[in-house]
Amino acid sequence: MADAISGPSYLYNLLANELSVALYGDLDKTSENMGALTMMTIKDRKAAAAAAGPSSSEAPVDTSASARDSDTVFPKLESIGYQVGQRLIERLTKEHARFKDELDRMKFVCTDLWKYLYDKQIDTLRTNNQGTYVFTDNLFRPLAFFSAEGVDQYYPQSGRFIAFPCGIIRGALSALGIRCTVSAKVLSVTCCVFEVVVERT
Amino acid sequence: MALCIGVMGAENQPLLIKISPNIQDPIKFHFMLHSALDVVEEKSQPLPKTPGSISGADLRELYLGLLYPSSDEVRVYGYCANTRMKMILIVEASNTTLRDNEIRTMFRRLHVAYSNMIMNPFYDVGQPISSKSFHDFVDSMIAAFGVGKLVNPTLYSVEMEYFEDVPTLTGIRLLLRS
Amino acid sequence: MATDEEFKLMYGLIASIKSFVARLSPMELKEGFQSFGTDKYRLHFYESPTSIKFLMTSDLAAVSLKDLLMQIYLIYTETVCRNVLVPARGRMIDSQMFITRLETLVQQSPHFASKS
Amino acid sequence: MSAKGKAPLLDNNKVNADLIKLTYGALVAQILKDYEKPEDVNKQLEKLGYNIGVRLVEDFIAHHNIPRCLDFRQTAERVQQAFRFYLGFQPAVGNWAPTGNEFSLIWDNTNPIGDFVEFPDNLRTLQYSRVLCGAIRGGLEMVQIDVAITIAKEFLLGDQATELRIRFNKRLEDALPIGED
Repeated sequence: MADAISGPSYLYNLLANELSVALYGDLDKTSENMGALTMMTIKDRKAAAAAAGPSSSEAPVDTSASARDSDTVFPKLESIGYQVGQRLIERLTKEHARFKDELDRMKFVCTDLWKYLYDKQIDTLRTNNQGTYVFTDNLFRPLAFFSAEGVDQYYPQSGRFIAFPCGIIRGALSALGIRCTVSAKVLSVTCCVFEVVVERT
Repeated sequence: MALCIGVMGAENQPLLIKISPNIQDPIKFHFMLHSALDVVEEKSQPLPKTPGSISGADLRELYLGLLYPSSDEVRVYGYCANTRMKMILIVEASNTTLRDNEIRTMFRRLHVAYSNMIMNPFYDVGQPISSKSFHDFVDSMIAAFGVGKLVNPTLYSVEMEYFEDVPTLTGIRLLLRS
Repeated sequence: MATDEEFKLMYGLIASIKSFVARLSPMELKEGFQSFGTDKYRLHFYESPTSIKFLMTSDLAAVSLKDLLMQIYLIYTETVCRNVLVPARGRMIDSQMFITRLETLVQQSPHFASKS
Repeated sequence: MSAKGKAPLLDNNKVNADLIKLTYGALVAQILKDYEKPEDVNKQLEKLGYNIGVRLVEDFIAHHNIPRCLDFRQTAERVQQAFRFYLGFQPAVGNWAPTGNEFSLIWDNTNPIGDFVEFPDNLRTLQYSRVLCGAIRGGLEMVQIDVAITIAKEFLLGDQATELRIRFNKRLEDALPIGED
């Protein structure tokens, strides 16, 4: 259960969430800005989630939509995440055997890194074998803080919680030698999908 | 009787190079480090899939072991982290008491120190290392790896200038201080 | 009666009882006022050290609901406090998650069952 | 994806404490870029700490059944306990003023949120620990204690310890809703 966290883990989550407040500044002002996002009914969203081409462009909340209102803050949150991911990965892979290939590295991010960060693994990892990887977390902890199945009142604001983890993923992969872009979408109340596109040179 | 430790970043740029003080010609060691990097690069590549190849697990270790067959003068060891941070250690060939395991342990300790060092938010990953505690640590390693003959274990510190267009050791200017 | 009017009255009542109880006591109070009863209902009160006050009315069979109120406080911290989208203080609680969990908790409590 | 049966990477509390330090460090670096002047950054860090403290104190009290503090010494113990619980490492409480209204939290030879930090020389006016002051102030304010906090010693700037000095100002009264007395 999402609430079975305490101690440092709780403090960490608080800090990670508070980051956005620290950078967004005044909360009320932010809510207003964020209110500009289109709100869909649960039904619409479930349909969208079911249709779930993770690459489907009509998923309701994504970084680019939110970024319209917070052009400056998203890159900042992302870059904080990048710094964290990049440094963290050095510690986590210290005892790890040399990675075989790209997929091996992706798996590491989905299992070990995610477990370290959120105490659970990514639920599914899919790839088209052409440099696009899709990670799905059905119960993404930062969202599970205030949402549950059937409870979606904060859904329109959930976009602000995904820039930081996107940055962590990008930082971790870049440290492992994979240059990529990472975007994310919140598909249903607690389900978050990350899309990693590897830059080929 | 020589000893040198080099730490290089993902793009082979030097992050830190320490050379034992009683070395007469440090430049030579820079070249040694430089050529060692090529071997590290080669050894840390993913293996081609050859069925029945010997002990695949060993070859995936971060510690790369001896990089060349021992020469008369020195032995060169390498280590390449998953982040492609590389460490190279040169010891005197006459020092036969050093076992492979000790070298491995030493690299591990260096790696731990490095991973702690990059936790410093004011350090930009991939830039030359200025952290005093990391410098002290490497110094202590050089000292501990007993060039017993050293009377005065002060070390030269090597300051590096890193040229954008020459991302290798040839772009280094040395400033030796005693 | 308008809700905010009712809140004000309730606040006044609680504040008065609290200070009344504190003045009557010959010693420093540890728990303070916890509940009072009328012939129709009982009102239970718990105040967290952070001055958040929880009140619940019940029938006369429920003697002490202190534990239940403390559990509600726990739910409050887990659903309202940790949600950075809600200002820390001074707002009506509109978290649906809080309400859902509150309902579950109260309905599962033995005091709830004893009524029907 | 099977990572089952793998031993945990490190002891869980320590792991998360490291993550907290790392994230906080990255945030400080980012705020520095935005505000440039260390004095302004300090203000931001205090605010961040305050926001965290205000929420953290509820979690701490609710999960540990902490009763109301009866005196300031008890308050000191609770603060100490909270540090152990959330950062896995507790400070010493000491240097009580004779009047009993002022004490210090002391971390010998370390800084609880920055043991890996090495300051560049041009940032010596940056108060890296300011977030702790904010958190303590915010937390205590919620339990109606108004305090003033100063950083007496900072390990990261070369002192032997990190020391926060906490002085009791006054007890806060419940604010009454408008129109009441």
